[in-house]
Formats: sequence, structure tokens, C-alpha cells
Amino acid sequence: MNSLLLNLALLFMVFAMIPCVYRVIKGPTVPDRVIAVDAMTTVIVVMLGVYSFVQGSVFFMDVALVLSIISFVGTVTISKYLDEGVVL
Amino acid sequence: MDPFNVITLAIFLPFIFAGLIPAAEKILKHYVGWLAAAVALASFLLIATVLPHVIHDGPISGAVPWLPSVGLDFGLYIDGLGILIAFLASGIGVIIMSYSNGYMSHKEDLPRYYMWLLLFMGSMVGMVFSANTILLFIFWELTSVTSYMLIGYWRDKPESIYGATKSLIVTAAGGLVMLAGFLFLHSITGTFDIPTILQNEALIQTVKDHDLFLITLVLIFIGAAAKSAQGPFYIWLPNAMEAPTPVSAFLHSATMVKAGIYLVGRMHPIFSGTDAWLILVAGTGMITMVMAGFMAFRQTDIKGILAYSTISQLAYIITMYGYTTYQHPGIGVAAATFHIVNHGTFKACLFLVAGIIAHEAATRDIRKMGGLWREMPITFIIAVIGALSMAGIPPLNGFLSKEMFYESSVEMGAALGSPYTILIPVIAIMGGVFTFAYSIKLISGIFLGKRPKDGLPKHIHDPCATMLVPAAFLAFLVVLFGVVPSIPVHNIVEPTASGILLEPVHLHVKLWHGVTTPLIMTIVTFILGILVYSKYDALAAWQDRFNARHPRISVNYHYDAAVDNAKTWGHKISSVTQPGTIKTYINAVLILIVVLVCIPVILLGANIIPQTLNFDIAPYEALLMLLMVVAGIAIVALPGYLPAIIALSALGYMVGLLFIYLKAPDLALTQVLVETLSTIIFFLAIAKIPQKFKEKIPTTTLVRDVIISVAIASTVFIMLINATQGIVSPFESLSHYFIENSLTLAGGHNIVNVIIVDFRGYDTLGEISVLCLAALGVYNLIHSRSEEK
Amino acid sequence: MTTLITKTITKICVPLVILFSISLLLAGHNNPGGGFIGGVMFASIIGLLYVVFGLDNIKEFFNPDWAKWFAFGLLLSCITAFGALFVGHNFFRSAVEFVHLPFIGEIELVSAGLFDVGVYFVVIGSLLYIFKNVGDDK
Amino acid sequence: MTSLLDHIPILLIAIPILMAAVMIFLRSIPALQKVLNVFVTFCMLVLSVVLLEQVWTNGIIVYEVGEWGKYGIVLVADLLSAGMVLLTLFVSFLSLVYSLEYIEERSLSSSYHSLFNLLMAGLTGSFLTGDIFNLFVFFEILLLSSCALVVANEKGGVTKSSDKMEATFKYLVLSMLGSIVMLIAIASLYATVGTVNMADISVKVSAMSASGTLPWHIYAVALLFIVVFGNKAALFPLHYWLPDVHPTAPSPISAMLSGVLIKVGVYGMFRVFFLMFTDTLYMFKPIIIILSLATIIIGAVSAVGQTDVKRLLAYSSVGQIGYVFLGLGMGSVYTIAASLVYLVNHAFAKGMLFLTSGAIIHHAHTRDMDKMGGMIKSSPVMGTMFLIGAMSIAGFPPMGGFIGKFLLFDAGINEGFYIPIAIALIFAVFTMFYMFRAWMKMFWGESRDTKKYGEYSSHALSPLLTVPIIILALGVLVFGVYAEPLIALAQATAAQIVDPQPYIDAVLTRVVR
Amino acid sequence: MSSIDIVLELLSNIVLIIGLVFVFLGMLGLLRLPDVYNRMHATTKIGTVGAFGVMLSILLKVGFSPMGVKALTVGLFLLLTAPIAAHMIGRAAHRHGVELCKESIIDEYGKSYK
Amino acid sequence: MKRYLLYSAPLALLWCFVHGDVTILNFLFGLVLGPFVIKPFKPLYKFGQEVSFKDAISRIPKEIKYFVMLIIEIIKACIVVGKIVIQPKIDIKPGIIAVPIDTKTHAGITAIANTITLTPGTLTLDVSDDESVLYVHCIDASDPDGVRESIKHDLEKYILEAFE
Amino acid sequence: MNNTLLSFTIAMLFGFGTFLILRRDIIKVVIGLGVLSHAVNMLIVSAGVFKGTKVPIIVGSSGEHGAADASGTVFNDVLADGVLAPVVSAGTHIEYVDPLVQALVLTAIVISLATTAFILILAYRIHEEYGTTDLRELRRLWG
Ligand code: NA
Ligand code: NA
Repeated sequence: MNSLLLNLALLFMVFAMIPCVYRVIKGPTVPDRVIAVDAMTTVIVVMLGVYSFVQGSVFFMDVALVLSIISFVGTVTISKYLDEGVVL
Repeated sequence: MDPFNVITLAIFLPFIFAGLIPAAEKILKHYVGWLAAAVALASFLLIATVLPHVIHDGPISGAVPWLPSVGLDFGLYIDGLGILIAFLASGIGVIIMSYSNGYMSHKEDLPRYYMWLLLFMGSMVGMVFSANTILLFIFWELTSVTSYMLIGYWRDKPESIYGATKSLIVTAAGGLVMLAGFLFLHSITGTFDIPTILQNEALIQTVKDHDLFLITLVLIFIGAAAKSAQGPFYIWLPNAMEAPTPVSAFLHSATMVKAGIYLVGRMHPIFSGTDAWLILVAGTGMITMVMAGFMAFRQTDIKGILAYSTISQLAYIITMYGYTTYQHPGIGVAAATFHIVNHGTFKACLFLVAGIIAHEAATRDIRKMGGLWREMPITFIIAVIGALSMAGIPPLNGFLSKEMFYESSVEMGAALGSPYTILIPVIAIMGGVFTFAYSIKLISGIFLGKRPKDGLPKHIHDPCATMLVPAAFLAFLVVLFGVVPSIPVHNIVEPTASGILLEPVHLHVKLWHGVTTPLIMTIVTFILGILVYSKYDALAAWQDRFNARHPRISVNYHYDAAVDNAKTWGHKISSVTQPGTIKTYINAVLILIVVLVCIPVILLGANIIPQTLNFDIAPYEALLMLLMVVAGIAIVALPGYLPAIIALSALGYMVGLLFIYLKAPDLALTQVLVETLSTIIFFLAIAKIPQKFKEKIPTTTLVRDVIISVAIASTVFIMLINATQGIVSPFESLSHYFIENSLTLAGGHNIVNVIIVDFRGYDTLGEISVLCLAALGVYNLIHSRSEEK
Repeated sequence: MTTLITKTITKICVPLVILFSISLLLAGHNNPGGGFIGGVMFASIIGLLYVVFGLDNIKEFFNPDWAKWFAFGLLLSCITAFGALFVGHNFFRSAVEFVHLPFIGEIELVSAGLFDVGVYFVVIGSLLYIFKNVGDDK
Repeated sequence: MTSLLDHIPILLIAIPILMAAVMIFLRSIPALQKVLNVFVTFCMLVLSVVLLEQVWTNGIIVYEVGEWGKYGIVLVADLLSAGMVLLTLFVSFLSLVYSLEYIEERSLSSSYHSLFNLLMAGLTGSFLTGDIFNLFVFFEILLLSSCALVVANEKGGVTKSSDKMEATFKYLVLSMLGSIVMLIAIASLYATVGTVNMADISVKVSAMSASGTLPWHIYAVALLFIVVFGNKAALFPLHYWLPDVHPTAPSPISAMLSGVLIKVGVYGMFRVFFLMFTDTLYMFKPIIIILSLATIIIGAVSAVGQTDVKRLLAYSSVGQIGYVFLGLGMGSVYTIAASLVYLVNHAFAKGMLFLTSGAIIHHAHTRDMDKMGGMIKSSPVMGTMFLIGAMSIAGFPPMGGFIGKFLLFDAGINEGFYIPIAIALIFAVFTMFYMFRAWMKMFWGESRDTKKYGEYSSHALSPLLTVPIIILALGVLVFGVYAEPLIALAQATAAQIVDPQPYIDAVLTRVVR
Repeated sequence: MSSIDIVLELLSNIVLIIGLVFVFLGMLGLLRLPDVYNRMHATTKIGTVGAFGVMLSILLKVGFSPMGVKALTVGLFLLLTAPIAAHMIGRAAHRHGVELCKESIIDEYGKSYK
Repeated sequence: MKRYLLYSAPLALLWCFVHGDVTILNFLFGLVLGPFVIKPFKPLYKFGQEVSFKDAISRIPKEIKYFVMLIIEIIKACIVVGKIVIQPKIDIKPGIIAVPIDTKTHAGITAIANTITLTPGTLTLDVSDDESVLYVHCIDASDPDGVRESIKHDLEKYILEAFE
Repeated sequence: MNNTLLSFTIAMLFGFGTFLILRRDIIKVVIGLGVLSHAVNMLIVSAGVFKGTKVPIIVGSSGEHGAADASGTVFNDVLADGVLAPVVSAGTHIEYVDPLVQALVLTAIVISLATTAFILILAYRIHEEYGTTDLRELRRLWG
């Protein structure tokens, strides 16, 4: 039951990625796309967590940890670019 | 001293002193020319000491190892033919270098002049004594280069440059062709060594019977013809007259052009006695003889006359060497050899006279001269001796070899039978007629008639002894060899002819043989010659009309067209092949990839779809892959930079997720980090690159690009599904070792990390070097404009 | 300019992420991580600092010569690899040593770890050198 | 501590990497940088001589990095790789000395020394490695270091930086494609045979071939390596970057690129096809012959149309590399030896010509030959040097280039490749034509219009510029006059290339911990 | 299995399901809501909160083992950073002229920076 | 020194967290590492100010209180937005509202802004230059004053207690 | 790793990348190279030869322990006495996925990051010099 639940969870989360990809393509504005990617990283973090538990392996959690930090760096950079037209 | 060492010394003495000339000039000032002459004399004497050995014992060989790995020695083969040409080179060298002391102004760049002269002389001597084809080729090309340098001696004059270029292209290219011939000869005989072939009759027969015989002969003969200005390759010689006159006398009449003759003589034993040889060599010779004779007759520049005359005279020799049949391999050899000597003397003499005239009269155009015999009587006498010898008037040496030429022509015609019995002597006479005509024209144009009112300097007189004595000495030889032919015949012509025919030759050359067919032919020649000379204007008018109507008949026309347009054409072609658009280049690579993968498929008739296709996959992975493809489409389809980059970043994160599914946490970590960083760097860059340009893809381009992309995708797909069929049994992966030993030997649980820092840490060292390179490279990129501003 | 909200969060994140990067570096031999990953973490948080506060502002008080960082890393990696030569082994021959320390217990000293530290510095240095050079280029 | 001499293969690679790092620390002391770099490079040159000597006397040397045997990365010094390393370091040393004067001071001290060292490491590493993936890594080092060096600032700045950028971009994009292809090939290979060690792959591919289980895609993989190495070596149709990059690089870097870097591609072909894919050679050889002839033709014809001296030299490199590939494609011991001799001679002559072109550019402040003329008077030394190089490239005796052409043609005719040799011969005439035309354009004729193009520089050339050129010129002459050692070495090398068994034995018969 | 374990198991599964549903709803919001600002509401809160829930559920499942601790850390990081990302993007979007959707009734920000 | 310790303690805890292994040894190691990490960035953290541990510790209960409040708010609001999302027809009246705040410290403003963002239905877009007004996007802006009021009373109160 | 769908995905990405590097816009080309490098990285991973499903990290607290439960493979590639044994007779089941390909990809990823960084800054400099990102105009070097 547990494993079925978790596998379903993974499938569910991939489904949750569809809107993200849709927004990345559709936009219509750049900020839409940026939040779509940002949301996608959130979904990926969730998947990593679940997967980590499914596999019983802490290693994937490290990836989740890194991703949860690093995606924010990217988003902030893009936002600054969108706002000011410069990065540094 | 051992003859081998003597000849080696004779070859390298000029080379050594050529190197010393610039230093010597510091001490000797303008007397440096006498040093050069002394070197030439030394070489001459050294060669002379070997002559008795050769006359007595026959050819001498010797070798020291040079390139043993390819079977090449520094080998010398000293026979009569070699000594003959070497005598010409060194002997006339002495005369020319002495003469140059008077001819060359002291302000000229004398070291360079004498250096190249000596280098040329050494190369010439080396060439004729080379025992193997490669050594011969080396010295051969050296004569081309030195000749090029001497023709271009006045290197800021466009005419010099033109002449030098032409001579280099024709002779050196001919040399390359000849090299190919030599290499064919090597592949046939298995040796580069000429004496080895000459002394082995069976081997010579092998050559003659070989499939590659004809091509070998043609290639080698092209080299010879190019060097001796025969056939269509004559074009360089007239332009080579831009060289200082002593150079022309030395290289372009007496010696270098004899290199081709030498080669024909050298190859004579191997190739002669075949139809190909006869047709090629004698045929080329006869055509050249007549045509060049006619053109010499049409020239108005003294050196022009002499240049075309040289071509024509050389054609005599070539023709005679060509006179062979299966039964009589060597009808004209002796005559040809004698003519080499004679032509060397009278032509060099005439060139020196031309130099004197040009020096004194400040022009070489015979139309601007006339009646000079009063002012320069000694020169006149010398010129007359030279010209009459050339015209074939007894008792001068030119007469003797001309007689022999006619004799051998008759003999050859007889050997071939009708219609050649008549045809060949007639052609020979035609050659003689023009020779006679231009010889007379030369003398009368310069010395006879009336002195023109203007255009000539006031005071014209015989030159200083430095210039006169060498010419006079040559004139003396002309007379001497004519009156006492046994001196050259016994000492040099016979050994040479023996060397070529590979059997002892004994000649009986006399001034008076009685009334023979050749004598009658000679008389006919004189009569026709005078007739032609008197009809100059009509002939000239006819030729001008003809040439105007057929400009393409001229070889020079084609040469000029080729060389002038070479740059334009080269640039046109390179503009097409290298259009500057990177897309073309990328397409080329992509198409090559597809083609290279297709080749084995076609050749092996391979089944590109493997037996097992595995579609077993968890649904969430399949969905993820679908999303990745969709993201890929987004990257392609989104026109703006930002959307495309963001889509790329989305794809990157999904790749990271896929790595998770592929059980690669390290990879996933690296992937997401790198993805973020490269997105940042993308933004760093495009922050400075506004998107002004939006590509509108035309349908044709779209179709083409899609086809290429699909081709690449299919190629990769097919490669990949085949490659991932699993490791071929019974092989196993290196990874076994890593898994087994990662902890025990390298002390790490994370096998991937252990591989990258330990098992294959060296790769990582390279990888971090790449990172440093990127950093330093960016620094260079950013700072690359500082210099300009 | 970015807002004070972003700045505050960035301030909080900086030491945190640096610690995390060190953790990743040290964990590398036995867990996911390693010099490269740790280095990228470090570089990205400094990059974020540059982005959020402005390169010039950061340079006022924190301006290391990143070139020296990557040079140091390269040097360290190289010397580690060379070390084996001095004990009679081939280049890059690794050494694994288990050291028993009081209180802490068994500690595994791996020469490859030192190499990884070199990698760490190279990654930090080179990436930030690029950032800084591009940022300085106005 | 074992003898330093046991570690020469790795020293030749790791020392430059180490030096690259050290040079950055010494940025503020340019004088020390120069002295140290030249000194260390010279020591490496000496070491490479020792290495070649060791290989010559003791046979193939295998150096296990990390002592992991074939499981880690091995460095293999056979005659081919040791010879190439020696050649590399010789040209590098001279180029480096030349750079000290030629490169702009700031660029020199801040990045040039490090980049140059990494370029050397990339070269020696590529030649010595026995691991196909490691070769990829070192190819990337080569790629980025050469890109970074192309955009380095030279004194005087005749080359526009826009040109440099454009050329580098084309080079980089095309090379990245090559890298991608290389990775595809390596991955496919690994998936099939489970190893990335070249000797190991060789054994396994041969075993599969012997048992008839060699899958077809191995042939495709093998042929894909043509793209990989052809790209590096500028084989048609992968040559497009070369005529753009080599002229725009600073002259010492042009010398490195044309002199040795493109030879990496040739080396790779030898390594990969004659070691790993001997069973695909029958498919490979005709392809290479066709491509090499196309390369010869393209190079020669395009060179004729050039007015930029360095661009002409670059096209000439394309053509000349075609000759090298021709010998490789004909594939017998003799033709390979010829190809190697050709390669060495081209390295010397072209390296020297590019260095000379640098001096010429300093002298004339332009690369356009139409804007030069009569320079033999103002710069006789450079005139002589350029002539020597031109003669060698054109295949004139007594220069080394002649020996190369002679051996190649002889070998080709011996093997019965009449038509390829005929084409090669025809375009050798082209080579002669454009080299001498270039020489005459620059050095003969009237001196240029000084009102329009300015005076020639009156500065005497620094010995740092002239001495390397003269040394290379002497090399060109020596290889022409006394080529025996080179030919003997080339023949021994060729024999070793054609028979991979000793290589395999050396790598695989060793105890792994 | 002790009763606490069962309770924890049950609790964790509930939290997991809630979290997953929230994440999914967040993404659905991304799909359906009319403009970027509203979409951000969906992703950065429901999404983040959902993610936090999932992490919490894992913590509940495994306890304070390394995995649990890390899961908790991940959750905290998300809570810390997600709002900033939203804030930055929203600000940039508005300042860069991304219009509010037509349903919007008030914009007091627009006048503050123009 | 005090400062270093104050900053290092949470860092050390976090060190344990990211390590996945909360032990005394790890904590001590983190404590040692902390100052080195902070040192280069000292100017970012206003090291000149006086700090007191007592103060810091005394705030902890208030901080906990804040978090509890936060969690409740979040869950409440999540449901609200979730409902909106799954409505067949989305009917919302969004808008941007300026919300004046009293909080002065950066930490406080950041906390309130983040809190606003995390609670669904509202989202901080910007803070005015004089740091006195937050611009908040509300998914339901039909009652701007109500929103202002609720932020002022429900959120800021707790934050002022916890962070100032 | 024989998986047709994965291969297909990779191939598709190669197609997209190829299409992009044929575009006229310099940034598009760089993006295309990015796609290609993703694709090639996945390709390398998919070239892993083991059918195992475990992360290649040996789980176990201490050294001795970890080694024992590593794989159970008999490592048999001993090359002694001058006899070549080019194949191993291991053959037993491996639980891990192939670690080597992962290590290779790690290297490849880093290198592609470095190259991407360089080419992007290069693109910026090209834009600065040429004032455009249209590659058609990037043809001062031709002929
Ligand atoms: Na007259
Ligand atoms: Na987020």
C-alpha cells in the first residue's frame, strides 16, 4: 500500500509538472515562465523527497537540498535582470 | 687522390666558397669576382684530373651512405657524359666569372651575384655526377632555384620578376614531374641507382617491357624538356634573358639548359631503341628546332635571337639523341655529344659579345644598331667567328657537328624507310636554314650596314680586356675545335658517347669527307638560308597575320592567362568553398557525420534495428521524457532569448530529474547546479546583448534544416539503440573493478566520486584545468580590446 | 537595486550555503557531493551576493583575487598528485589512512580528499573570476 | 624517492599544469615569470629528448597514473607519442621565447604564461594518454587554451579583435560539435566493450572481429572518429575553421596551432585506427584518401587566391595536412613513415613561417602582401628565413619539405596509388607557385608606396624574435640535408604504428593492485 | 509496530497526501489563474506549503534520521527562499510593465515608482 | 566575539541539519567553522551593534508563538486559494494594495514581507524606498482597508514581538 | 541501458539541438549547443552497461563492512605471466548502476559548463564588435 501510494505520488507529481511546462511554453510573459521554472523546481524537490524515501536512500535528499537553495539563486538573478536589465 | 673524393671536392668547393663570398667581399671588395673565378677554375682542374681515369678505365662510381633507410647514398657516377657537362659548367664558369668582373658595375650587389653563380655551378657539377636519381633531382632543383635567383637578380624590376617566376614554375614543375618519373623508375627497378640499372641489361629490358614504361618515359622527358626549353616548355627561356648577360650566357645557353640534354643522354641507355623514345624525343626535337629557329629569326633583341637560337640548337641535340631504332640504338649520339661541346663554345661566345654590345651600345635592339664593325673591330671578329660557327660555315666547329647532324638524319631516315628517308633530312635542313638566316641577321644587324643617326652613344669602342679576353678565348676554341676536331673528340666526345651507348665509340671527324650527302645538304642550307634572309619582311608579315588571327596558338598566352588569373580564380574558388557563413561549415560537419554512419550500414548491409527493443519503463519516467521533448520543442520554437533560455533551464532541471531516475545522485546534483549557473551566465551575457535581430526562417531553409536535424536525430537514435544492446559477451565492464575496490583500495563509499578523484582523478585534473582555462579565456576576451582604445 | 527583503534573506543564506558547500565537499568521498559540487554551491552564493548587493558594493569589503583561488586549487591538486612521487609511487597514487583520534573516533584521511579540496578552490575561483571580470566590464 | 626519470611521461604533462598555477601567483613579477617559464619549458624539452631516447632503447613505456593499470588512466609513450611530444616541446619552447617579445606585456603576464602552459599540457597529454576518454579531456584543454590564446593581445595589434572573435567563435562551435561526436563515439564504444582504455578496446574489437561478432555500429563509431580528429587536423570538410583561426591568432600561437596542434588530429587518427580499429581500416583508408585529396586541392587552390600572408600560410597548412593524411590513408609502413616525415617537416617549416610572418607584420604593420614589397632590402634576414620556409613547404631541396614529399610520392607510387599521387603532384606545383609568389610579393619588387602605407618599421628585430626563427630554419635545413635520423625514426615509428601488439602487450601485461 | 508508529504512519500519509494535493493545486493554479501575480499566489505558497508538507511527512516516516533531518531542512529552505523569489519576480514583472489581469480592481503600486 | 557566537550557534545547528546528522560533535565542528565563514562578510551584519544573549534567548518563546500563528494562517489560506483554483470558473478580484508598516528593522520587514507572501491570498511585491510601506498583491482586493487592517493587527503584532 | 524510449528522447534532443545550431542568431546557436550537451550527457549515462538499480554508493558505516556487501562479484581480470586475458569472467549480477559512465558524464558536464561560459562571453564580445547577433553578418573572414 505504502509503495503504491508513493509510486502514485511520483506519477502525480509528474502530472503536476505539466502545467509548469505549459507555462514555460505559453508564457505569455517572461515572469510567467520564470515562475513556471521556479515552480517546476519545487515539484522536482518534492519528487526527490518522495523518491528518496521510495528508494530508501538519503542521497537523493541531498539533491533536493541543493536544488531548494540553488533554484532561488537563479530566480533572483533573472528577476534582477528583468527589473534592471543588468545582472551584476 | 681517389677520383670520388676529387669530384666530391669539385662539387662542394663552389658551395663552400659561395657561403664564404659575403665574408670575402668585406676583404676583397669588388675583386671578389676573381675569387669566384678561381674557385671555378679549381673545380675545372679537379674534374680534369679525373678525365684520364675515365678515358682509361671507363666510368667510376663511388658512394658514401646518406639516407640508408630509404636506400639512398651520396653516390657519384663519373663518366664521359658527366665530365663533358661538368667541363662546360666549370670551364665556361671560369670564363663567365672573369668576364663578369668587367661587366658588373661595382655598385651592384656583387656577393649575391657571385654566391648564386657559384651555387649554380656547384649544383650543376653535382647534378651531372649524381649516381642516383634523387641526388640528381636535388641538384637539378637547385639549379632551378639558383637560376631563378639569378634571373631575378635585379629584383625590383617587374620584368626580372616575371622572367624568374616563369623559369621557376616551368623548370621546377618540370622537375617535380621528372621526380615522379624517377619514382616510377624506382618502383619498376627497385633502385634509385643509375649505374645499377645501366650495368644490368636484364633490368633495362624489364623497364622497357613494363606497363609503366611509357608514363615513366614521358614524365622524365617532360622534366628534361622543361629544363632544356623544348616543346611547349620553351617559354621560360626568352624571358630568362632578363638576367645579367653573363648569367644568360652561362646558365641559359651553355650549361643549365644542357641539364635536360644531360638527362636525355643519361636516360638514353635505359629508354632508347623504342618507338616511344623516337617519337617523343626526336619528334619534340624536330618540331622545336624548326619553330624556335623561325622565332629566333623573327627576334630583334640580340639576346632574344640568342635565346631562341639556343632553344633551336638544343633541339638539334635532342633530335639527335632521339634518333634510335631497335636495330641502331644510337645513330645520333656521337653527333649530339659533339654538338653539345660546340654549341657551348660558340653560343657562350655570342652571349659574351651580346653582353659587350649591350654594355657599350646601351641597347640590345638590333634595329637601333648597325655599322659597328668600325668602332669595335675585335668584337666584330669574335662575333663573326661565333655566328658563322652557329650558321655551320667551315672550318668552324659548328660546321662539323652540323655535318654530323645531317649525316645522322639521313641515316635515321634510311633506317626508318619511306617516307622518312626524305622527311627527316628535309626537316633537318629546315632547321639549318633558319639557323643560317638568323646568324647572318645577327651579324649584319649589329655590325654591318649604316650606323643609325641617333639612339646610340657617341663613342662606342671595344671593351676592356676583362670582357674581351674571355670572348676571344671562346672564339679561339671555336676555331681550334673546328680545325683540330680530334682534341675534343678524343678527349671528351668519345668517352661521353661510349658512356651513353655503353660500348666503346671511335669517331673519325674531319673537315673534308669529300662530296657526301651531308655536304650537299649544307650547300642547300646556305642557299635556302640566304633566300629566307632576304624574304624576312614577307615572312614577318605572314607570321604577324597568323598570330593575330590565332592568339591561342601561343603557349605564353596560356601561361599568362593561367598565372594572371590564378589569384582571381583561387579567390573565386575559395570564396565559394569558404563563404564565411558558419552555417555552411556546420552543415558540412553534420552531413559528414550522417554519411560516415551510413557507409558501414550500406557496405555491411547491416540490420540497423536490433533484435531487442526495450520499452519497459515506469510511467512517470515516460511522462518525464515526454515533457523533456516538449521542453525541447519549446526551446526550438520560442523566438525570444529569454523564453528560450528559460525553457532550456527547464529542460536542464528535467535532465537532472532524469539522472535521479537513472540512479545518479552526483550527476543530478551537478546537473542542477550547472544548469543554474549556466542560466546565470546566460543572463550575464545577454544582459549585454539586446535582442535586436529576429530570424524569419524561409520555408526552403526550414525544410533543409529540418531534414538535417531529422537525419542527425535518426543517426544518433540508430547508433544508440544498437550500442545499448548490452556489452558484447564475454566482455565485462571496467566498472567491476571500481565497485570492488572503491572502498578497499581507495577508501570511499561513493564509487562515482572515488572514480573522479582517484581512479580517474587524472581526468579531473584535466577538467579543472579546463575550468581555469575558461576563466583565463574570459579574462582575455574581456581585455582583448584594451589595446585598440 | 534589489530590495532590502532580498538582501536580508541573502545575508542569512550566505554563511549557511557556504557551510553547506563545505559539508558537500567533505562528504564527497562517501556521499553525493565533492569538490566540484561544493565549489559550485560556494560560487553561486557569492554570485548571488554580487547580484543582490551589486558587485561594487561587495568589492568594498570582500574582494579576493579569484585568480589566486583557482591557481591555488590547481596547485594544491597538482601537488597532491605529485606527492606520491616523493614516497616512491606513481603520480596520483592515492593514500588512505585511518587515524584514530580521541573523542572523535576513527577518521579516514584520504589523499584524494585533498585533491578534491583543490577542485573546490578551482571551481570557486574560476567561476567567480568569470563573474567578476564580466561584472567589472562596463 | 624513485628516479625522476621513471616519471617523465607524467612530468611532461603535470609540470605545465603546475606551472600554469604558479604563473598566476607570479603575475606581479613578470621578469621572474619569463625566466621561470622559459627555464622550465627548456627542462621539459630536455626531458622529452630523454623520453624519446628511453623509448628508442627500451621500447614502449607505460606509465600508470595512480597505479590503477588499465582501470585507471595509463600514459603510453611509444615512438609516435614520444616523438610528437618532442616535436611539440621543441616548437613550444621556441614559440614561447618568441612570445616574450611579441605578446603585449599585460596580456603576457596576466594570462598568457598560464594559458601557454596549459596548451603545452594539452598537447603532451593528448599525445601520451592511453585512454580514449582522457583524450577527450585533453582535447578540451587544447580547444579552450587555443581559443583563449587566439584572443590574446599582441604588440602593435595588426589583427582586429573583431576578427579574432569571429574566428574563435567558428572554431569553438565546430570544435564543440567535434567534442559531441567524440563523446557519442566513446559512449557507444564503452557500451559495447566495457572499457575506455585504448589497448583494451583494441584487444576486444580484434577479438570480436576474429569471432565474427563485431557489431556494425563499431564501424560507424570508428568512422565517427574521422570527424573528431579530422576536426582537429582540419581535414576536408572539417577544415573551415582553420583559415580563419590561424591567421588571426598571435603569430607564436599560429605557429603552435599550425606547427603542432593540427598534428594532434593526425596523431589521433594513427592511434585510433591503427591501434583500436585495425579491422575497419579497409573502410577507413579509401575515405581518408578521398578526403585528403580534397583537402590538398582546397588548400592549394585557396592559398593561391590569398593576399593576406598569414591566411595564405593557413590555407597552405590545410593543403599540407592533406599530404600528411594521404600518407596515412595509403596505410603501409612506408607511406606512414613518409607521412610522419612530412608532418615533422611541416611542423618546422610552417612554425617557422608563422613566426617569420609575425616579424614581417611587425616590420610592415600589415598582413596584406599587396601593401608590402621590396622588403628584402629592409629586412634581409626575414627574407632569407621566409625563403627557406617557402622552399621547404614547396618541397624544394635541400629543405626538409623535399624529403617529405619525395618519400610520400615514392611510397605512394610503390603502393600503386597512381592517381592520388598524380593529384598530389599537380597541387604540389600549386604549392610552389603560391609560396614563391608570396615571397616575391613581399620581398621583391619596388618598395611599397610609403605615402599610402607608411614607412617600414626601422626597429631592429629583437633576438628573441629572430633566434627562434633561425633555429627552426636550421632544423628545416638539417632535415633536408641529413634526414637519416628522422627517416629512421619515422620508419621505426611507422612499423610500431602498423603493428599494435607491442603497444597492447605493454599496456595490458601488468599487475594491477 | 507500536501504536505511536501507526499513528505516525497514518499522520505522515495524511500529511503526504495533503502536501501532494497542495502542490498539485498550486500547479493547477499556475495553469488556470489569469495573470502572473495570481499565478504566483498559487505556486509560491500552495506549492511551497505542499512541498513542506511532503517533507514533513517524510520526517514523520523516518524520524530524525539523516533523511528526515535533511527533509526538514529542505522544507525550511523552501519556506525561507520561495517568498523572495516570488517577491523579486513580481516586482520585476510589475516594474517591467506586465499588466495586471483585467479582473483586477486596484493598483496602488503603479504610482509609487513611475 | 559574542556576535560570532550568536551567529555561529544557528549555523552550527544548520551544519548538523545539512549534514543530516545532529550530534554534539558535528555541532561543535560547526561552531568552530562558523566564525571563519562569517568573518569575510562582517560588514553585512552590522557587527558594531551591541548584542546580548539574554535578549536573544528571551525572544525564543515569542518566536515560537509567531511560527505557530504563521502555520495556522498558512493552512487556512491555502485552503482558500485551493478552492479558487479548483473552481470551474475562476472569479477573483485581485489588486495591489499599499500597506503601511511600523516595523523598522530589516529583519522585521523581511519577516513580515515573507509572512505576507507565505500566507496565501497576499503577496509582497515591494517595499517602498523609505521602508514604511509594503505593496501587497491580493488575490481578493475587494476590501483594501480590511487587508491593511488584518496585516497590521494579525501579523505585525507578532513580528514586532518576535524580531524587535 | 537498453531503453528505446530513452534513446528516442535523446535522439529527439539531438534533433532539436541540431536545428538550433543551424539558426542565424548567435544566442540560439549557443542554446543549441546547450541542448546538445544535455543530450550527449544523457547518452553517455544511457551507455552504462549494468542492469543494476542501486545508486553506486556503497552503504555501510565502516570500511570493512561496506566492501563485503558491495556486489558479490568475483573480480577475475588478472593479467599475469605475460598472458593476456582481455575478458573478465565476472558475469555475476551487479546491483549497482554503472558508476563509470556517471564519472565520465560528471567530467563532461563540467567541461561543457566551462565551454558554455567561454562561448557566451565570446558572444557578448562579438555583439560588441559587430553590433549584431546575426551570424550572417559574422563573415568578415571569408574567401
Ligand atoms: Na640594324
Ligand atoms: Na521556489
